[in-house]
Order: sequence, then C-alpha cells, then structure tokens
Amino acid sequence: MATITPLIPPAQGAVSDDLAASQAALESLLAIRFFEEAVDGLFARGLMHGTMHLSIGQEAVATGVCAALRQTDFITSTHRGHSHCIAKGADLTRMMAELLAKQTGYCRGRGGSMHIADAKTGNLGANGIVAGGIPIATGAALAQKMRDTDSVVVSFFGDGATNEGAFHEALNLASVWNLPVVFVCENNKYGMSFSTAKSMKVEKISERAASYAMPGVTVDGNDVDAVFDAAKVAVARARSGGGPTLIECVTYRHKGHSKSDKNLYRTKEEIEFWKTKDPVGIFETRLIEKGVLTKSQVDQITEAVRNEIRNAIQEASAAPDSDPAELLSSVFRQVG
Amino acid sequence: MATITPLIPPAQGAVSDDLAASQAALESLLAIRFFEEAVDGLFARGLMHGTMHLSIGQEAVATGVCAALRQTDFITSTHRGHSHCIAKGADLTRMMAELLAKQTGYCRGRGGSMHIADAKTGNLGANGIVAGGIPIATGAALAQKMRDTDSVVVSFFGDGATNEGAFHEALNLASVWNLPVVFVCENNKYGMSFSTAKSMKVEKISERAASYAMPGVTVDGNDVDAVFDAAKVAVARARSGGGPTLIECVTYRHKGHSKSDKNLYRTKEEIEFWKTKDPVGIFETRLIEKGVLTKSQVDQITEAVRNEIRNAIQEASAAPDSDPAELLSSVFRQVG
Amino acid sequence: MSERIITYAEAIREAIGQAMEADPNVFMLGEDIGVYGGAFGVSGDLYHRFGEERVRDTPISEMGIVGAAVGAALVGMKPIVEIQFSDFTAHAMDQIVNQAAKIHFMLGGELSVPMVLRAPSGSGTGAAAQHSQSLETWFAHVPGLKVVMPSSPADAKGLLLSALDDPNPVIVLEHKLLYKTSGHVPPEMYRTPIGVSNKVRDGKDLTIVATGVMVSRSLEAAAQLQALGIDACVIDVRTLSPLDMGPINESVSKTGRLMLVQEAPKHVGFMAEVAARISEGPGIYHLTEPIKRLCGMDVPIPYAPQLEKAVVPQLPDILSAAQDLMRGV
Amino acid sequence: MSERIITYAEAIREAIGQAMEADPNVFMLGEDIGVYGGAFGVSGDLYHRFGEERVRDTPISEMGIVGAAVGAALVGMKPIVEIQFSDFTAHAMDQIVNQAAKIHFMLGGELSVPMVLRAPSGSGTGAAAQHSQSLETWFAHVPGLKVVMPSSPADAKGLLLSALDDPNPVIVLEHKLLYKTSGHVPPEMYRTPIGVSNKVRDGKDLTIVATGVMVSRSLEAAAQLQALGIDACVIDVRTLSPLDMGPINESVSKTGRLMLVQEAPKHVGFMAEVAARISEGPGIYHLTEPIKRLCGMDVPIPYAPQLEKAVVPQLPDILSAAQDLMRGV
Ligand SMILES: Cc1ncc(C[n+]2csc(CCOP(=O)(O)OP(=O)(O)O)c2C)c(N)n1
Ligand SMILES: Cc1ncc(C[n+]2csc(CCOP(=O)(O)OP(=O)(O)O)c2C)c(N)n1
Ligand SMILES: [Mg+2]
Ligand SMILES: [Mg+2]
Repeated sequence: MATITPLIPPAQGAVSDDLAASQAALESLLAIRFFEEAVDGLFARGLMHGTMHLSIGQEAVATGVCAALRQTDFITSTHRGHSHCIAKGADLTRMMAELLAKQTGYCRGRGGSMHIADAKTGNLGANGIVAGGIPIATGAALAQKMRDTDSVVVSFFGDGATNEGAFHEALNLASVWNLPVVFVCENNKYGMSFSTAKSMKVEKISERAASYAMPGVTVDGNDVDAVFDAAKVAVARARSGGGPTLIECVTYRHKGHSKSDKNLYRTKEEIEFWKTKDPVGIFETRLIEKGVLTKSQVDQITEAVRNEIRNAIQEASAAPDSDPAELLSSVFRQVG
Repeated sequence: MATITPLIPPAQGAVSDDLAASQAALESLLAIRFFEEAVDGLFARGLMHGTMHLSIGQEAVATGVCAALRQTDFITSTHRGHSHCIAKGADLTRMMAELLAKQTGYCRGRGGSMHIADAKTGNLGANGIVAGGIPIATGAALAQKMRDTDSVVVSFFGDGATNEGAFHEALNLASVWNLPVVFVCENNKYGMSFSTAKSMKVEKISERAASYAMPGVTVDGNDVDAVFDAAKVAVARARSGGGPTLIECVTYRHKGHSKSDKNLYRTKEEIEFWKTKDPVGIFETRLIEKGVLTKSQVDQITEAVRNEIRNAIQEASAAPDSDPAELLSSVFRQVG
Repeated sequence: MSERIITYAEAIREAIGQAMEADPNVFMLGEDIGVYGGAFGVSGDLYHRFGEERVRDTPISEMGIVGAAVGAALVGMKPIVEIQFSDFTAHAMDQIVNQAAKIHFMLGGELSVPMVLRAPSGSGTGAAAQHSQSLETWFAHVPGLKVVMPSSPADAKGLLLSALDDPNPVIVLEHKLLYKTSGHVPPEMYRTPIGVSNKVRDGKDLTIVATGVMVSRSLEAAAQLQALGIDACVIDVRTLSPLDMGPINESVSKTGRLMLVQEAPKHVGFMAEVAARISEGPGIYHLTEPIKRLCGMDVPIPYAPQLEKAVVPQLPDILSAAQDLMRGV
Repeated sequence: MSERIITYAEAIREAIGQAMEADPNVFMLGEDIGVYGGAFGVSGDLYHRFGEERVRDTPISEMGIVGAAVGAALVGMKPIVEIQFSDFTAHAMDQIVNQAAKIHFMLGGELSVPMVLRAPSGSGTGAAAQHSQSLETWFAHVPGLKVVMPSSPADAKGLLLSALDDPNPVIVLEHKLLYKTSGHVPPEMYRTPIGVSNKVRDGKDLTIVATGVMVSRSLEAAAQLQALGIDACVIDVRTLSPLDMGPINESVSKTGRLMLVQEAPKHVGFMAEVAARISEGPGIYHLTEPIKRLCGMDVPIPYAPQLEKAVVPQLPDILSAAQDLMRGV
C-alpha cells in the first residue's frame, strides 16, 4: 500500500493560496510524474509488457479537477488514465502491481494500464476505446439523479475523442436529462499523430458544448489553479442540479503517444516549447513565490513522493503473478 | 413509365417568379402528395404490405432543394424518402412497382419503400437506418472532390437523426475535408413520437453546424421559395469548393410516423394548425396571387399529375411479381 | 391450476412491471417506449404506471442509450434497454461487446454490469433487410454475454425475470412474430432458468432443435409428422449462451437423427455450434444419419412477401426436411 | 525463380502501392496511416509516395470513416479502409453490415460497394481485451460480405489484390503477430483467389484446419508430429466466406480425423461451421474419430502475458490435441 495525501479543495480562493490544498496538489502532480517516469523506465528495461500511454505534461488536469471532487464522486477515465486514477486517490502499489501483471493489481493482471478501475475511490475505469467512457459517465450520472444522491460524475477524455459519435450522443443525453456530470476534455493537441488543427475546424473544443446548450469553457490545462477554478464551478453546478458542463483543458504530452511513437508528426521545437510550460514546475514556482511552501518544503515533499513510488514498485514486484487458474470462473459474476 | 417535368431553377430570383420553374415545382409538390395519398390508400385497402413513412406536409423541402440540383448531383435519402426520390426525378411507375413488390420496381421488390435508389438520377438510396445515409453522402462527396468533378451531394435526414453519432462524425469529416455536400435536416418536430423539445436542448438544429465551423441556416420548410433560396446558396458554395452547409427546414408531417402510429404524442390542434400551413396550398396560392399561373392552369397541372399517378399504379400493378429464383445469385455482384 | 392466457408482449410487460414494483433500481430506457408504448407495444402502459423517469424515452442514439445503461448498471441500477429493432444494436456493439461484456473480467471482478438488453428480432413483417435480421450469433460468440431467445409467452416472462436477477449483461432477443401470440402465463413472479434447454415435445424418431419462432413452427411440424407416423422430439434451446446440450445429447442418443432449425442465415450461424458439439462428442456415435441444418438462406431479408418467406424456413420446409432425414436423403 | 523474402506488412504495402499505381480510384483512409505510417507500420511510406489525398488520415470516427468509404465506393472509387484494431469495427457495424453488405442486393443490383476493409486482428501483444479480439465470426455470418484472413506474406498480397478486384465489400482480417513475419512474395501483381481454401501441407493421418496465425502454428506442430510418426495435413481456410470445403472434404476422406484450430473463442465460432459442414455431409462417414476443436477459451483476452497465452491455442496445445486425436481420446 503506497498512497499520497488525498486532494482537497482550498478553504477558499485558489488551490495555491491554501497550504493543505497546495501540499496535496503538489503530491498529486509529483506522484503522477514519478509514477509514469518509473513505468517508462520499467518498459525501457523490458520489465513491463504491452503498451502504455503516459500523461507526463498533463498532470495539472487530473489534479485540478479531482481537487474539486469528493471520494463519493465518480470518474470515467481513458487509455491515458494513470493521472486520473492517482488524482482520484488510488493505491499506487495496486496500480503498479496491475502494470506488472500481478494478482494483487487492481484488475488482477487482467486489464493492465488501459483498464485500471477502483470502485473504492469511484474510478469506474480507464478505457481502451477512445470516447468509450463518455456514455458510461452519462449513465452513472443518470443513476445519481434517479437515486437523488448529491454525487457527481466526471468524464475525462481527449481532443480526438470529441470526433467520435459516442461524444455527441453522450453529451446530448446528459443535456436533455440535465445530469450531474462534468465532461473534461484534455486537449493535448493530438489524437495519436493527428493534430486538432486537422481533425476538427472549431477553434476551441469547448465550442462544441453549444450543440447541447451546455456551458463550455476553455482553460489552461497546465495550471492547477485554472483547472480547479473551472472544475469547482462545473461540479457545483452539477451537484446543485444545474446540469452538465464541458471543460476543455489545453495541455500537451511530453512523451510519445505510446511506446511505438517516433514523433514524426510534431517538431522538437514544439515539444521543447511545451516543456517550458511544465505544469509541475509552474505550480512549484508559484507556491514558492506566493510563500505557501519554501523550496526545502517542496524538496521534502518531492523526496517523500519519490519514496512512495519506490515502495509501490517494491511491494508490487514482490507480489505473486496473475493466476491463470481463475480465468474461466471470472467471466461472469456468480448469480445471487 | 410515368414522370413529371424535371425540376429546374428559376432563371433568376425566386422559384415562384419563374413560370417554368414554378410549373415544375408545382408538379413535384403534387406528385409527391398524390403518390403518397395513393400509397396510403393502397395500404389501407391491404394492397401493399410492410410499413411506410409518408412525407405529406413536407413536400416543399425535397422540391425546393432538388430545384437547386442537377441530374448529375447526388442525394442520400431516408426511410421517409418518397419526396426526395420524386423530386430528384425518379420514374413514378418504378417507384410504385417497388412498393407493390414487383420485379420491375427500383429494387426488384427486394427493398420496398425504405430502400428505393435510382442511379440514373443520382439517388444513392433511401435508408432504413436513421442517419445511415449521412456518412455515405460524405463519402460520395469525397469522391467528387478527389475526382475533381463539379457535382455536389445532398444528404436528407430528420431532426431525430441529428442525435445519432453518425450525424456528428459525418459532418465533422465533411468539414475537415471541405467537401461539396449539403446537409438538409427536415425538422418535422418529432422523431417518431419524441419531440425535438425533448430530444435536444438547442433552439435551432442549425446551431449544431457550429461544432464543425460550418454555415448553418434555418428556413421555413413549407415554403418552396425559402427552401430553394437556402439550397441555392449552399449548393453554389459546395460546387465552388466552399465546403459543406447545414440547412434546417422546419416542417411537419400530417400523417402518423408510420402505419402503427396512434398519434398519442401530439394534439389534434397541433396537426390542424400545421395543415393550415400546407406547403402545396401555400405555393399554389402564391403562384396565382403573383399571376404566374391562373387557377385553371393550376387545375390542369393538378389533373395531369393525378393522371400520371394513375398510370403509375396501373403500369406497376400489371408488372410481374418479384422473382424468388434470383435470390441467391443477387447477393454479390459478379466479379470482373 | 386454471390457465391464464396472455400474449408474449403482455407477458414481457408483466415481468417488467413486477420487477419495477419489486426493485426501485429497475428502470427502462429506449426509443418511443413512453407515451407511444413501444414500436411493438411492449412497454404499453408502463409509462403511465411508473412515470417518465423509470420508463425513459430517449433520443435516437443507440450507442449512447446502451452506454448510459452500462454506466447506470455499473453503479448499481438495473436498466432494461429496449433497442427498437435488433438490427440497430449494430450501432451499440462497442458498448455491448467492448464494455458491458468485458468490464467484470477486464476490470478485475469488483464491478459488474447487470444490464438487460431487449430487442425485437427476425423477419416476417415486410420491413426488409435492415429491420429483419437475426443476429443472435454475434452475441452468443462474445464471452461475457448471456443470450436468451424466448419462444413462448411463459418463457418470455420467466427468462426476463431471470435476466433481471442476473448480475451480468443479458441479451434478450424477442421475435416480432411472437408478440401477438398467446399462451398460459402464471401471474406470480416465477423464473425460467438461464442456461437450461427445454424439451418441448418428446419423440423417438428424430430430434429437432430450434430457436425463436422456429420452435412453434417445429412443434406444428412435429404434430403433422405424427400423423405420418414420424415421432419427433422438439428441443427449444432457449439460452444460446451458456448453451445446455444435456437434453439434446440425451434425445439424439435415442433418435440418432438430428435436425437443426434456425431463422438466421446458415453460414457460421448458431446451429453450427450445436452440430459441432455433437460431432466432437459421444453424440456423433449415436447418429444414424448426417445432421441436417435447416436455416435461413445466406441472403439479406427481402421486402417482397413471397421472397421474404422463401429465405427463411417455413412449415412445409420443416416437414419435408424431416421426412428427408427419416428417409436418409 | 529466386526467392524474394519480405514481411507480411511489406507485402500488404506493396499490394496497396501497386493497386494505387494501376488504378487512380484506389485510395486509403484510416487513423494515423499518414505520416505516422499506421499503428502497425503497414502504410509506411505510402503517404509520401501518394500524398495525403490518397493516403488519407482521418479523425477518430470509425463509423464515419467506413461510411465515407461506402459512399465513395458507391460512386465508383475503390477505398481501402484501415481500422486501427479490428475491435473498433464494433463502432462501424451499421455501415459494414446494414449498409455495405446489403446495398447491392437490397437496392436491386444497380449499385454495389467495392470497399476493402482491413483490420489487425488477434491477441499476443499484451494489449488486453479491447485490442485483441478475433471477430471473424461476426463478418462471416453476414450475407453480402466476403471475409479473408491471410496467413502468409504471399497470401496477404494476393488476397488483397483480389479484394481490390472484387466489386463487393471484402473484410481483410490481418494478424498482428504476422506483420513482422517474412516469406517469399512475387514482385508482380498476382492474385490469390478469394473463396479457395489452401492445402499448405499434405498428410495421411489427420487433417488440421486452421485460420490466421494458427496456420503457421499448425504447420510447426505438423513438422514436430512428423518426428513422432504422425503425418498431418494442414489446410488454411484463407477465405471464411464464401467457404471452400473442397480440400477439407478431400483430406478428411483420406485421414478420417479432423482437428479445427482457431484463435477466436470456441462458442459459436467460425470452426463450428466447418464441423457442421462435415457432420451434415458425406464427410461424416469418413470420420474415424469425433471432430476435435481447439479454440480460444470463452473469455476476454487478458493482459498478463502468461494469461494471454493460456487463453489461445499454443504450439504445445496443438501437439497434444493432435496426439490425443490419434490416440482416440
Ligand atoms: C474507438 C477507438 N479508435 C481508435 C483507437 C486507437 N487510439 C488509441 S488512443 C488514440 C488517440 C486518442 O486521442 P485523444 O482522444 O486526443 O487522447 P490522447 O491519446 O491524446 O490522450 C487512438 C486513435 C482506440 N483505442 N479506440
Ligand atoms: C438507427 C435507427 N434507430 C431507430 C430507428 C427507428 N426509427 C425509424 S424512423 C425513426 C424516427 C426518425 O426521426 P427523424 O430523424 O426526425 O425522421 P422522421 O421520421 O421524423 O422523418 C425511428 C426512431 C431506425 N430506423 N434506425
Ligand atoms: Mg489528444
Ligand atoms: Mg422528425
């Protein structure tokens, strides 16, 4: 078991104005970053198989959004889902165990990186199907409304996902049913190799909210404060029966789309430019400038998070491999 | 063989300012109306089987749009497709023969009302799948662009179809590929029993064009002149490389959705109100008021069209029934 | 016990109504199931009895509808999706197959998708190729889905109630031509077990295995065959996945003759699985004749009435096929 | 003739390139097939050779992409659609099944849809349940579709060129694990006929029928069985629809033993059809043993390497199953 401090919203104002909220947010940003750097290394050394999609560079989106959520709220995630999973509060050891195909992993080694789910923290699952989680989020939100709970559902998805029919149908249903759901588009400028400039003609993806008479906003996805502020408003609207919102978070992935990516579709300059807008660095600097945390406090937190990731890898590596014996009996849940 | 005068655009100005264009448009309106009234009767008397969807009350949409098209242009149609088929210039006898399940029908009796296609007039087919024809129209338009023809493609579909993922994906592709296609939404206020007020939150369906940075307009779908004017602009844009347009034509169907409809979802008052906006009557009155045609000329045209429909029924009824012998050999086109 | 005769459609409606009364988590969603009462009149007055929240009309968005059901089921609701014609499941295959069927296994077993998806299947209404398919083979081939095809009003109710008890996604394919047919249906909330084939007629000369509307047609044929001195056993598979071969094996061991009747196209259709099960097991030693498959032709369903009849097995076809089998041709 | 050894992926690329040179109507569309070169590197440099118009990158919209191909094909183009993983065809089933497959028949025969849809199929890459399916059964069951599964570089090229000559929709399921495998491929534009099964190894003791990646595995097994004194005939079905039973019937008439090997889940899978064809024809009289089916387990494909291997037939499984069959167990 390796975890970080659960995200909490600031008592008031911005995340970066609140000590507790800032510390938790920083832990989240760093945990995502270090977890994925570790995973990247394990793959490089052939200690992990399959494929994976890293959100390095996009950490502020999941962090800012989940800071506005409660544990009882739900999320649906994507193939690029480590950040969402961690920000929602998952156990880093079970995540790592899943990627290492261990019996103790979140999916008992059956799902891997693209299918991690965690009922305890309301993570209804990453998804290997682009836009596959959006209609599911709508359904989970429909259940909240029918049961009259005050929980909300957040659906994370990418820019490319907004070109799928599933996006259109799900947002329309959420709109006409006035559901407690927030649609969070992580616009990292590319769907695999295809740029948003080529895959759609709208300037901002948030313009697409108009087709559903739904509020749509675009924010700097590399700024935890900006993301949180937008999420806070949308989550409050959803919770109070005000219906869905589409939030576009403009960000960028530093790594390739997946292991097989040669980055032929974008320039080194572009990548370097975005590295100067690193969401982790930006947030650290802001906290230090605002005097919320000192450099050495930041360093302590950094070291503590590094340790958690090390623990996660150690504990996970020691766990037993996924068990083939259970296969046939696991397809269906036992009746009654 | 039973046909009407092919639709032609006015030399200039409105359809109702041009004698030839007006006569052809009136013939089209009446042919659609009488064809469907005849079909309605044949069903009622048990002389036709299956189901059918009548566009009585919506005749101005197909008429106004097709007046802006050439025979070399293409259309994709819907389950409610008789009007499109007739306006594009189909042989009424072959249409009737298809509904009567004859070997001489457009589909040799294999398709029926929901699947009539006519390669000669560029009708790529009615479609039993709501929104099914929209991606197909996009593909036909892609072919025109790749082959550098100056033909355009019109896709007809209903208000309910715009809630399907196929609508979203197809319009986005047409937008990013800048294709010569015009999307014509016949908003008759209901998708079967479900009103647009409940199935979507946008005021106007044409607002959905914004998601594709595409021009979108809403016009009175019961007014041939209004529909033609909008179609003319959109078709010219498409033909000249200006890309796609979404045209919403607001109209109403007088009859039920299909044979099994008890009209429980709408009021008699509403139906009666819309009957006062009958597109055929409106156009006739306008032509007489403008002095383009005299009442007796209108009566002559009316009688002539009635005769064509009678011929169509007679010729079709005399034709041989669809031939079961050909079934297995008809699934695939012979290679080479 | 006195007979209570109601239709197949009424039996389904009764099951849904009873389930909704018994469990607040049960709700229905689909196109035109509200005030319209459903394209085939199945939901009928449920909208007036339970209101628009629990009998939920939807926009025309099959993928979105099924996805919404998957999401609601994931968090503990029991959605019953009605897809207006089974042909339109083509739009929702990702949610049905890549999501609903796999979630329980793929996500490690904590979550599951107790969703019931009902859809009218089959031909015979003159609605042509896009409104008449029998697609059970697709679903039966997908691990993680249970697939049932009720052939009688009693099974329609009992299987649906079992489906609603099941914590896994269950596909219920109803036949359009059966909706108006009637039969005895007990008024209480009974269950017809999923995964149990049903011997609907015993016989010693040949074994007829059928699904959906072909069950009643086969029974009719069996009655006429009796008059010709041929004693046919008729088995209604009822559940295509998981498949119960028990009654089939047992009957074949007695009759030695097996005839498989389905409406769906023959090629790679469900009945091929039944033939394969026999041919890979002890059953093959009991066969005195090759297996006979009587299936739909491998063509899209045509519109013309005589053509539509020609492409799927009709009573005379079953009769002559059975006699051929008895004559060993 | 000297051997020219290239990979399966290169063979497909060569076929597409030659077809594009020969016919201006041929073009490719799909996700990341342009500058990226395709998720599995199949399109490679075609984008640079033929430009972005004819090697057309698309937004992520499988239904729209296939629909666009159907529409373009309807008016005379010859589109080659690449669906990045065959699992995603679930999004396009309406356009594939309700449109492409039915249009020629349903619309009366004037129009047709000469579309080729290629998709990487199968497991073995650790991509888990939504990126590893073998869905050939769905397509093979649909009247109006032709379905091929090339098992070698030579067939990958020859079958694709035949598919491009075909005025009907053809589904080409390529196996991910084969893309990097090599073999002799003639440089010219030759055709491998659609609808002709291929006996890839003769043998008198048992008949192994396989598809996709199971063909090479079965050949490997056959070689090892030879050492054990077992002479296995191996038949590559190659075309699942229309199915050519000729070589299978002929071989079974000699060996009397039939083993069917597929990666897809067993239940209602393609090989059931082969078993059914034998069991309903004269072939059944030639069987000296029940048919043996060796198929994927009826479970979603798991992520863990050892689990992924456990759910689909591996070389040792084929070897022991063949020996069991010879021993009559
Ligand atoms: C339905 C579907 N189509 C295609 C793919 C292959 N694929 C996986 S991720 C991806 C790009 C997704 O782009 P985006 O939605 O922007 O998310 P990002 O990867 O940028 O986070 C593609 C094409 C898929 N997994 N599912
Ligand atoms: C994919 C699909 N879903 C549902 C249906 C059943 N259906 C046929 S027409 C129709 C209503 C369509 O509404 P709209 O698009 O507004 O066209 P209209 O009938 O009003 O002309 C429905 C639900 C269908 N044929 N196809
Ligand atoms: Mg992206
Ligand atoms: Mg409508």
